[in-house]
Amino acid sequence: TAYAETAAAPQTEGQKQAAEGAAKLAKGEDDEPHIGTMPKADAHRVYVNDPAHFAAITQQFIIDGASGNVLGMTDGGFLPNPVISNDGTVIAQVSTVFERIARGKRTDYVEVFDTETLLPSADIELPNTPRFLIGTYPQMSTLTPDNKTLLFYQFSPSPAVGLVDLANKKFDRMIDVPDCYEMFPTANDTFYMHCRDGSMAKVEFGGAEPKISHSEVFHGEDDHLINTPAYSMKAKKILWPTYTGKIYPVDLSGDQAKVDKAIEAFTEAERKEGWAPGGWQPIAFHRVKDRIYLLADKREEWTHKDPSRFVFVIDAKTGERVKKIEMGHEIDAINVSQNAEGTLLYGLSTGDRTLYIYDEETGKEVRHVDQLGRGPQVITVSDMES
Amino acid sequence: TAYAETAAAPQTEGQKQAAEGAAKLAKGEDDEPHIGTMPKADAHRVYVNDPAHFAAITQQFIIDGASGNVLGMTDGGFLPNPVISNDGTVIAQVSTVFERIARGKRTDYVEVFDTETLLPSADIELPNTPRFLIGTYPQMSTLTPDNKTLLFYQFSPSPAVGLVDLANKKFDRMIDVPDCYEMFPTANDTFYMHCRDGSMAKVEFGGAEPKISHSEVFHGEDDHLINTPAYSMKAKKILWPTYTGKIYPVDLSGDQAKVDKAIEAFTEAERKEGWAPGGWQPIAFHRVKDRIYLLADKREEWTHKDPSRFVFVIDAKTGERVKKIEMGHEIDAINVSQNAEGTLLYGLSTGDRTLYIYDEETGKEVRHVDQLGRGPQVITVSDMES
Amino acid sequence: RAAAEGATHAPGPREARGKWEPQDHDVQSCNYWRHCSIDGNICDCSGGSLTTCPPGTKLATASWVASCYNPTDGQSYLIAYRDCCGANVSGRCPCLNTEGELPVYRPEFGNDIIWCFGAEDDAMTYHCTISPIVGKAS
Amino acid sequence: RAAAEGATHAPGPREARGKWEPQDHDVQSCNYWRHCSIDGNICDCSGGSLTTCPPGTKLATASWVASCYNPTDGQSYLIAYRDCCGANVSGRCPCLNTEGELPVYRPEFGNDIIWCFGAEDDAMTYHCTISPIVGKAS
Amino acid sequence: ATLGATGAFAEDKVTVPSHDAVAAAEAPKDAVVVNIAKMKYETPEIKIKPGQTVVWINQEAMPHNVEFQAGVTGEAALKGPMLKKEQAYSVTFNEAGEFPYHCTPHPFMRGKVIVE
Amino acid sequence: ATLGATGAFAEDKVTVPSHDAVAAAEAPKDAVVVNIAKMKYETPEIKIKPGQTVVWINQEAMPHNVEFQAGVTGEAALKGPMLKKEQAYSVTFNEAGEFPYHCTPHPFMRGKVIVE
Ligand SMILES: [Cu+2]
Ligand SMILES: [Cu+2]
Repeated sequence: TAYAETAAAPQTEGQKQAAEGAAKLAKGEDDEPHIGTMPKADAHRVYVNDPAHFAAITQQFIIDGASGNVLGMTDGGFLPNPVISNDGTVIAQVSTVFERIARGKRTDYVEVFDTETLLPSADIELPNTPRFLIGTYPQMSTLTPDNKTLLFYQFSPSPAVGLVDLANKKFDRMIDVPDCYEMFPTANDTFYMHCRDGSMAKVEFGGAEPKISHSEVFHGEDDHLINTPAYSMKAKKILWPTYTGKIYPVDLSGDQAKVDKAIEAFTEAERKEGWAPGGWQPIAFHRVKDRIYLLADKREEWTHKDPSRFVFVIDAKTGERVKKIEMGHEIDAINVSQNAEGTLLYGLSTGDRTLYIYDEETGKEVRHVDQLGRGPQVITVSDMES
Repeated sequence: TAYAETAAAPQTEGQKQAAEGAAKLAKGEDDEPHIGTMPKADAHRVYVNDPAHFAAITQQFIIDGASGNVLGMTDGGFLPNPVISNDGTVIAQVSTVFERIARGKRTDYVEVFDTETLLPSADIELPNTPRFLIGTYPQMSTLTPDNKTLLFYQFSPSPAVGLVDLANKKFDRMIDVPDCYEMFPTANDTFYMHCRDGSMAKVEFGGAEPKISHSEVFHGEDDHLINTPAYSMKAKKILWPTYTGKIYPVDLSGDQAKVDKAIEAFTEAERKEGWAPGGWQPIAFHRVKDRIYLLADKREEWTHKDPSRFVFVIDAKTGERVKKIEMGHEIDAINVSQNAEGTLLYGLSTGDRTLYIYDEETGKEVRHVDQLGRGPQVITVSDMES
Repeated sequence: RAAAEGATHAPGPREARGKWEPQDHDVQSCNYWRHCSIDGNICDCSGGSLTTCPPGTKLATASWVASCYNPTDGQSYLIAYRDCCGANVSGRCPCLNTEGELPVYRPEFGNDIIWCFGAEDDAMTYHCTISPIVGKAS
Repeated sequence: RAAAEGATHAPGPREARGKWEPQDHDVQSCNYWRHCSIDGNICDCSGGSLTTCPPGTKLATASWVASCYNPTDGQSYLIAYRDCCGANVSGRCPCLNTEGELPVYRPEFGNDIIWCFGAEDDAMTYHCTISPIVGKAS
Repeated sequence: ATLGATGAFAEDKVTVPSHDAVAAAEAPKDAVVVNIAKMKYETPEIKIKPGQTVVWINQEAMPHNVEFQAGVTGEAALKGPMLKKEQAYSVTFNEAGEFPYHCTPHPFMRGKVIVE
Repeated sequence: ATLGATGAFAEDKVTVPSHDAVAAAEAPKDAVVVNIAKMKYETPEIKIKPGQTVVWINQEAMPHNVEFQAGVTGEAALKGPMLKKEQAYSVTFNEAGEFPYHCTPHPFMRGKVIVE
């Protein structure tokens, strides 16, 4: 069946290429194959990671949200963590490979990709295979604000955070930390973590010895804080929902973590009906708009990693619900481009292996990008706004 | 919905395990987790290889055709060749891995698996990364009849066959060969190849210098011999179909290759209707029954790698058609267990990622094994009959 | 097509967001009662069994746990999900259940972690998971 | 669901065993005329284009060829399918066409071979294929 | 470190009577007991004399073990078996020193044996 | 082997005027021509004197090249560019010797330059 085109629909990438190819041929111009380069990152650049359901090798898709074109891909080993800077100048990952596919000598390493050629510009081995192997949580590997230090997490035999000097392309050191998880950098020598006891730890690593302090405990044992909160490094703010949709705004802009009044995404009546967040990456934050996006649905208890079909948009300042967007698909992860005008809402379906892209203002789906690996779960965006 | 069971249907593996687990629990017996071992190979052992559409790492599934249970799996690198001995004592592969997933230092190696533990018992690196990287053709890697030497093919810069001493776990040497492809061993120091000029080459490598001779050219330039003929090492016989279903029986039991009268699988009328073989591995041979199985369908010209839905069973001695089996699925590869009684016909669907198993006598589908990787294409069986 | 005898394919993961309804008759189905918090692939589908690892893999000593309800006897048991490691993921019988599953800072009940600790040869890739009982749920 | 603008997914491989019916309006569809003997993934779908490799890959010098019919001008052209190598297979826009495809002993027209020869750094893994014209089909 | 017939690691500072879990009732009678319950070693820091044996007894269904990192009890790490409820594991400490340990799946469970 | 400004590999036995394909018309006029057609080097074995240049001209649409394996013309392999129809590639042979070559994608296409 012929591909249906309407006068109004813009040309797809495939159609553009066909038209250009036909035009060149008609003019008698030779094809000159070569290797392409990546365009400069902009606010509509979006990265989708495919952990491929625990496969020994994985992939990342670099996509232009405005057109839906895949711009390039990177290969990763076992459960790599993507690391993307806010200014778009650093594309890196913390990864693990084995000498014989899935066994033999293990190598943990940081790989940095040239942003134009996508060829590796650094390959930094980490001593003692330290990295925590776990499903992909964005905050298990991060950059400091100056992009010079990469942080990664170690779990066993004892929690620690590793520092990698990207500027000099070498491993720096491990810092022992308390029983705390994930990293939220606020300065080039400071990051916060969330601890088992329910407090936030502040880790200052600029001096000879790390300086570690704790906030008050801010949630009880029965408030289960999800693994993949939304973090804005520029705002120094975490939006941390629990399984029931209580969202803790954790303000890291001061001397110590300060947790503001929690926002209940749902009324008590809604919660009784079963409304609760769910998915792999079910919360996003738009810094300039100061809006929270929560992926949620009516669900049975203990289904917090099942996909959801709705996004609730919440004003972060007032806690008021702005709107509810029907995603039209089973969505596992969401994110939002950080530009103020023409904001895009991204909804990734692991089962469909498709990134659905919506106009944030109208809530309408405007395009989609399919064939994204085997089990894509994570969406990363940069925040290039001032 | 509850799983529907009839009194007649035998217990599946999953049902058996559930019943055993419940019984143990009721008796108060503790679970004692441990690592299982492989049962001894029998005539219903079948191996399915998944090249995963050119992925950098791949898998092989070891299946009991009689029950449909997966007995174990092996990992492979890029486009590995499975190597299984006729007596079931050798499970090996020729494989390729890279230091950084799909780039960096390349290693070609032969890996032998312990048949009980499936752990590697040998890892033999091949010097100069010689192996031919191509879609998986069974005859690009083979064993000699005594299982002591593994042969693999090199294409570039110049055709050669590599010898690997399995007994002593070391690479032996490369033998330069003419412009010929694939290996059909007939003795521990002799194999045949098919050549670009349409002859068969005989390569005797027992002496200091290899001795190479050619048969007559036995087919014209327009007879396209498919890449994956059926070969019985015990019968020293190749059944080699062309794109149009003309099957050349190549007898390697004498001093030189002798090509018997070709068998036309289809009448001229049938060929005019479009009947022709097609798939990845579209021909199988049952040595004891002396029967040929050809996977075919009505097809347009130049669709020789598309799947087919029928298997034509042909008496190899008379060339007469015995029967036509409706496979009921889009099948890409076939094979047959070599036992005389209770013979199983295997039909692998790359698109369904499923091995369908048929009673060869009745032609009825009796079970299937699904979830076989991403793009399984090759079925290997042993010939344990005398 | 008509169901062939010994159909080996298991019903897939449960309906999204649906109630957990455990059964006790088919280990290869994601709603088998012991798999109430499994994340990964059922070992019985790739050469292992309910409580054994497939040949060629390495058995972890560590695990995460969940308290799963057995519909046959009405009791809840503590399941210690141990991973079989050192091989690529099997890809057969994938399931993700999260009964009682807690976030990473309560790792004892967390199933995102690669629980290969203690496996021989420091094997740390994930192939599949077994579901042995370690006791009654307290 | 209603087709969204700029739908990026291409119709899949052609109907099994069916006639080759080439089109000249969408490179990301398997029946684009130049892909008449392609085996693998279309580079335009993963950051390349009809004749360029995606960033991060290496371009082979060698290729296999096929003579493909252009429905627009009624001519046949020789397409030299060059692989982009050194990265894992893209997985996007997979196609297998075999117009004029010959067995391995006629490798010049064979598409099962990993045609990465000549790529920088001896890259030999397959990512995708481009479809440049090298001349009129003789 | 090679395992001798008695279970002793010749160059290590400890002796391990059994590398498998034993029923709590079979634990060495004169050993110093450290109970494990509620995700904790109940007595996380204990002091003993050289030659004394410590036995860890798991009092809950949640499996726990003890693990001494490489360099602590000997060159290699000493990873005790996972203990089910009412299972025990013993280690005899032959030399003076401080021996920190943790639970393999639960790194936040930590303890220390001080031998002096 | 480092590429000098003139395209000469200092320690190699050959000089390569251009590493890219050139139009057949632009090939060196005094070179010995080896035409490539019908999947063959038309004159697979040629004899020349030291200092002479050989030019391969592809006469068909099927791309071909010439490749000299490592150790033949120099330490490294010399891989000529793929030639389209009516494109050419030249090599000047400075030293005596036998120089076998093949076509990279078509190893069955072989030739030899004998320099004496
Ligand atoms: Cu513990
Ligand atoms: Cu050639």
